[in-house]
Amino acid sequence: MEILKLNVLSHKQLAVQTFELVLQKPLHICPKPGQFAMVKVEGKFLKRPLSISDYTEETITFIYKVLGEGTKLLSESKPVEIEVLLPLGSDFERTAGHATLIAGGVGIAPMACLARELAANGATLDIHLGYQTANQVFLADKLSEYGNVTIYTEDGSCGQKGYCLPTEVAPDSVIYGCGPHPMLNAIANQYPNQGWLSTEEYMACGFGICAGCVIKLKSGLKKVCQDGPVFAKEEFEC
Amino acid sequence: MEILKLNVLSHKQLAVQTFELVLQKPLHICPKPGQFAMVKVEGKFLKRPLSISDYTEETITFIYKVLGEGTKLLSESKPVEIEVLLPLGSDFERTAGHATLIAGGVGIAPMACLARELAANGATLDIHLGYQTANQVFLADKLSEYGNVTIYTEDGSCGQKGYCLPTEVAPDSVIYGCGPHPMLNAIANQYPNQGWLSTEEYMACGFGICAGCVIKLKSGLKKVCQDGPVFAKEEFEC
Amino acid sequence: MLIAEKLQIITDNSHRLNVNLGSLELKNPVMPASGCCAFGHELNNFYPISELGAIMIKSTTDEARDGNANHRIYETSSGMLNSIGLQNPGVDVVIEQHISWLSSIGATTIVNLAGSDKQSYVNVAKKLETVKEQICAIELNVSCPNVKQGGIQFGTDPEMLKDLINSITAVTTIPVFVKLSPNVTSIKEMALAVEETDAFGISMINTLVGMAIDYKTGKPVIANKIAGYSGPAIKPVALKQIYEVRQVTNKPIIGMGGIESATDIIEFLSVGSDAVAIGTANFNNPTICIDILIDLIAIMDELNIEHINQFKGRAHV
Amino acid sequence: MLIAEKLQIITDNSHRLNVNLGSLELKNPVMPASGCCAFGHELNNFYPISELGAIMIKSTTDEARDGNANHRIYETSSGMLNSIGLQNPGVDVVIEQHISWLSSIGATTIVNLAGSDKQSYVNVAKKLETVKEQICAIELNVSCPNVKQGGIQFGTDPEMLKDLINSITAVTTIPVFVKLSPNVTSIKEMALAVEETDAFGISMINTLVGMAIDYKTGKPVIANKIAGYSGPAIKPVALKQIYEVRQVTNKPIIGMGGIESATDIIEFLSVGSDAVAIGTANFNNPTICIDILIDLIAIMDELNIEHINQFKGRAHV
Ligand SMILES: Cc1cc2nc3c(=O)[nH]c(=O)nc-3n(C[C@H](O)[C@H](O)[C@H](O)COP(=O)(O)OP(=O)(O)OC[C@H]3O[C@@H](n4cnc5c(N)ncnc54)[C@H](O)[C@@H]3O)c2cc1C
Ligand SMILES: Cc1cc2nc3c(=O)[nH]c(=O)nc-3n(C[C@H](O)[C@H](O)[C@H](O)COP(=O)(O)OP(=O)(O)OC[C@H]3O[C@@H](n4cnc5c(N)ncnc54)[C@H](O)[C@@H]3O)c2cc1C
Ligand SMILES: Cc1cc2nc3c(=O)[nH]c(=O)nc-3n(C[C@H](O)[C@H](O)[C@H](O)COP(=O)(O)O)c2cc1C
Ligand SMILES: Cc1cc2nc3c(=O)[nH]c(=O)nc-3n(C[C@H](O)[C@H](O)[C@H](O)COP(=O)(O)O)c2cc1C
Ligand code: FES
Ligand code: FES
Repeated sequence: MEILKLNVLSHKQLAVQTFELVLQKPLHICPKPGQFAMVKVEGKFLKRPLSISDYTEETITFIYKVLGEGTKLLSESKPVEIEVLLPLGSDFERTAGHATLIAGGVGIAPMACLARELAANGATLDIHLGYQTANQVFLADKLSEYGNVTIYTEDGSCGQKGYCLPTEVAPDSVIYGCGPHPMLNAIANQYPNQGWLSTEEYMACGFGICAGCVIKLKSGLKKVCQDGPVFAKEEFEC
Repeated sequence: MEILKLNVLSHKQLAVQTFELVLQKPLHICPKPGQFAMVKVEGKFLKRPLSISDYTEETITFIYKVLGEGTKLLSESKPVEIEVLLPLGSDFERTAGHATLIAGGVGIAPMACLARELAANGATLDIHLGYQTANQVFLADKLSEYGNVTIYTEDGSCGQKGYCLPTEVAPDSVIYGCGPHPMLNAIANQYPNQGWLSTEEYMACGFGICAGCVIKLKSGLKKVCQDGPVFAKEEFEC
Repeated sequence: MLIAEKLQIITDNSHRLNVNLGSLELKNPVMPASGCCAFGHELNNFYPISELGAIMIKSTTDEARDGNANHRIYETSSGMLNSIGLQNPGVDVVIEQHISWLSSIGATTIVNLAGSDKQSYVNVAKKLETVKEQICAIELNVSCPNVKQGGIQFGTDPEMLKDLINSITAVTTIPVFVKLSPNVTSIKEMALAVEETDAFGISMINTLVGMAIDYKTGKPVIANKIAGYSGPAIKPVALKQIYEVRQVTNKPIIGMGGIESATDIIEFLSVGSDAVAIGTANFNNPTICIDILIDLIAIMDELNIEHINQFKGRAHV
Repeated sequence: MLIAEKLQIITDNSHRLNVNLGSLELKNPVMPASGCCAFGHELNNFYPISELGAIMIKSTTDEARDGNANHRIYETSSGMLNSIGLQNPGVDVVIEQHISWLSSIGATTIVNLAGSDKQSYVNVAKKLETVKEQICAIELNVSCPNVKQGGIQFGTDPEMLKDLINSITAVTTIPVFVKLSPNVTSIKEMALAVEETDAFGISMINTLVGMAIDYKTGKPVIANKIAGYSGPAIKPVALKQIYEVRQVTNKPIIGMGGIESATDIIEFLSVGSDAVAIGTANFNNPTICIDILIDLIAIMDELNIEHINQFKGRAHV
């Protein structure tokens, strides 16, 4: 965990309101799938938490959606250098067997490195991706390199119509989920499988000193930034 | 008086801590010598008052010194567009006879257009310019096109050593002064001549609505931004 | 967009923007705050101020006041300090030169009234009463120290506050908005004091109190040392206090404190304001009061809001 | 610059940075504020927190507390709102797991003490007294509502405040700093109340109080609706209140409120602080407390200041 100013290598739009930001990564920083960074936006007071979408030896990629003022400013300014605190939080424990990835909206971002590493691990992947509408689809092509991708859109404009919840998941498959809270709760309670879910909460610090991100899970109070963002699936079951 | 976003044509260092900023001027904006602008600095809350140093049909030039955070930010950022409110305040009434310009520090900035316009008016100019030290000298070359320039530095590293106060001013010469408060008071009380002095005070609005810039002159309370910044010399006499 | 085009849009949407402050009806909810628009002449050079909901002119006192020495203002993070010291030409000049002009151009004028003891307030109120047809309302600035009571501010003591309000409402029929000071332990207590009077409404908040130091010299930057604190930095405090005051009164509230965008206005209406005043933001943008109405209309369209009143009080339900 | 290099510079300049809070001597004037450094473990991963002047750990209560629901924090202009709700594992766990660890690594620990009634405060103080050799000082958080007195905050009523302080100093020999709440009509009145007790010193300011609204829904963003307000936006208020408190007391003052630069520290010393605490700024930069000391030394060189004490109280002369 380190505070660094990283050069911007590219910063482009992927889909409606969705941007990809690629930074130069120092070699000694070794992120893991599911971890995140606190990203400085000039003009805003607090840093913004963003999942690490993917990385190579020398690059680190974020994918973000314009939601409020901070992400809007980030997308409009074209900084050449960005201050980040990273890598932060827990990661997805990777299986070598069968994996079912279920992600919605910007929750799809961290699936990039997760799918890549799972595949490298020898896992077989079913990947379910949910979007609001066709023009918001991103990462689907890339993810199809690693497994069988099914797309869902709320309005049916692309793939299956409806929420991104597969009707069946193989009993021995490990579930990996990331998306809005209702989606995580649905995943937790709909499938009996083992798995890992990544959640979010408003954050001030991102590294455990403010207690701003604390949520109540089954086993008690947890800091999303430090104990999470990835938690065992049973923590969300009720 | 108008709020405008103007393109930056050039932005370069002239001397130690001294920068020149040239903006593209719309044709319908017609500044006069002595007037100023409120200049937006990204990251700062209030605009900063800067004298209009010079202008052509299509350009407007400011010269500023890095003093505090705002001017530092301006000099370090390289904006392509700057928001300004201009032209503001009173101007120097121009003589056609003999003129003595006495200016110190950044007070030298507005002398550029003043000297040019006075010369165009047929006036004869003696120009006295005060700096702290040799590496802060700016505009002296340009001003020597319009009149007889004498340079003063506090440490004697260039020109005459000491404060910029000519030992003699021709009795019929009109004095034009701009500089720090003690300098203006000295000019006001040292020479019996007629003249015009430009002063400064902290400003919030720059156009008369906040009463932040009010100072007490001989004839009463004055808004520097609206009644000034140029006042008749006798206003400062005591 | 030219000002004329903006004004046209506002006119076209006037049926969506009109607000009632009790029995007072305003064209729209936006007005420049006292001390942040002088007496209106300067803003009127940028746009016709008669198009505003109202205009709250500079604090007016019985006698002319010179105000404080320099420096009077200083910038801070997301805000500014000011200590102008109620500089104004005195009520007689204000009536002759400013209120009559404002009336002649069709502006809706709210006169901010200040004083140093009860009598000096009452004197101004009586004079304003003589031109009451030119005045929409009085805004009572109670953040002034009472020189007759050891310098305690009227707005920090419920009894002194009630007494002052009663003596004003006794001499004028003009609706009186009491401008609450935020620098109190319990803003509800002050609102409840107002509730017991014939005051027409409340405006809030006046400035917080702050200080700036020149780190090189270690001395206060502002000549008066202590200064009023305004701008976006005080917005969270304003929202909280208006929220609390709305819990204890049904009187109309003119909300203010750091407003600089249309979403800010919506937030102020949500916590219980009926209209809003814009102070410091005028300094950064002379046409803010018009620009913000244009943005407000755009957001209302986006959110499918037909009338501005739909935003009112949503934080309380 | 690497942290090791920074620490070396600080060590080399230690004779210029040491400060006395009455009889307590600190290595330097900088410490992280309560609630903004948890119990020190995380910051200690960035730098050895034993190099700090002190560390003010999270408010500790008699029993464990879960704190408030989400959302607990929100960003505002130049600041943030928080409503954590004093989440902490209770004094027994704090002593066993945190204070003993802090002591073992040589940190200078100031324990922030909170409660819901007098007895619950006293219980914590008694337990802290049993490990007094591990504790530099107690910071008394008096911004808590007294559940036995209709929820009035201890720090807003002089009599209740004195009574609370007296009952703490009666059961502990650890120096007690009273952490004043800024949300009062007269901060001097509160300081004068502290002055009448055996409290060792004052720390100030705690958070202002604010609110944020989601303009789309019109609802408060923070689950608790009302929240503490911190960051650079509150700095002018902090400077003004410390200035005023210094006028009425000679007790040591730990100043805080929006500090994020070395010039801020100098300003806080100028108005009368003897040391400073840094809160919110730790969130944006985990090494701020070290970085700011480096900047401070550079500015002292620039201004030809040999010892940090030379900055103290300059606004008052
Ligand atoms: C661990 C984690 C990983 C995330 N990964 C991604 C990602 O890869 N891509 C992406 O687009 N988004 C991601 N988010 C959500 C992202 O942080 C928010 O969309 C973003 O902070 C919104 O900032 P804003 O200024 O645009 O919105 P505003 O609403 O203006 O923000 C105001 C404040 O609220 C906070 N906030 C608002 N919404 C959220 C939210 N949903 N989650 C957390 N904080 C919020 C902001 O951080 C800020 O402090 C992640 C969040 C977390 C906690
Ligand atoms: C009419 C007028 C014309 C000016 N023309 C020029 C010019 O041509 N070139 C130039 O370099 N400077 C000029 N100045 C001074 C210039 O405005 C200040 O140097 C500048 O505002 C400092 O800003 P800062 O953020 O760097 O300093 P800070 O000290 O950080 O500023 C803090 C606040 O104080 C105000 N302030 C600080 N010093 C001054 C000052 N001397 N005058 C006015 N406000 C001040 C700032 O505007 C800001 O609001 C002029 C001032 C006035 C009033
Ligand atoms: C420079 C300045 C002068 C002010 N003068 C007055 C005044 O004379 N009377 C008054 O009641 N309020 C005065 N105020 C307070 C404002 O009317 C307003 O209540 C406050 O600034 C909060 O709003 P804002 O943050 O939008 O500025 C003044 C504020 C500023 C910034
Ligand atoms: C997230 C957060 C949690 C806080 N928790 C506490 C607390 O538990 N006890 C306390 O006395 N002060 C607490 N504070 C207040 C700070 O200690 C400090 O007084 C205040 O934030 C002002 O300093 P700053 O602007 O540097 O943050 C907290 C502040 C923040 C931002
Ligand atoms: S974001 Fe600060 S503790 Fe998690
Ligand atoms: S700067 Fe506002 S009146 Fe002059």
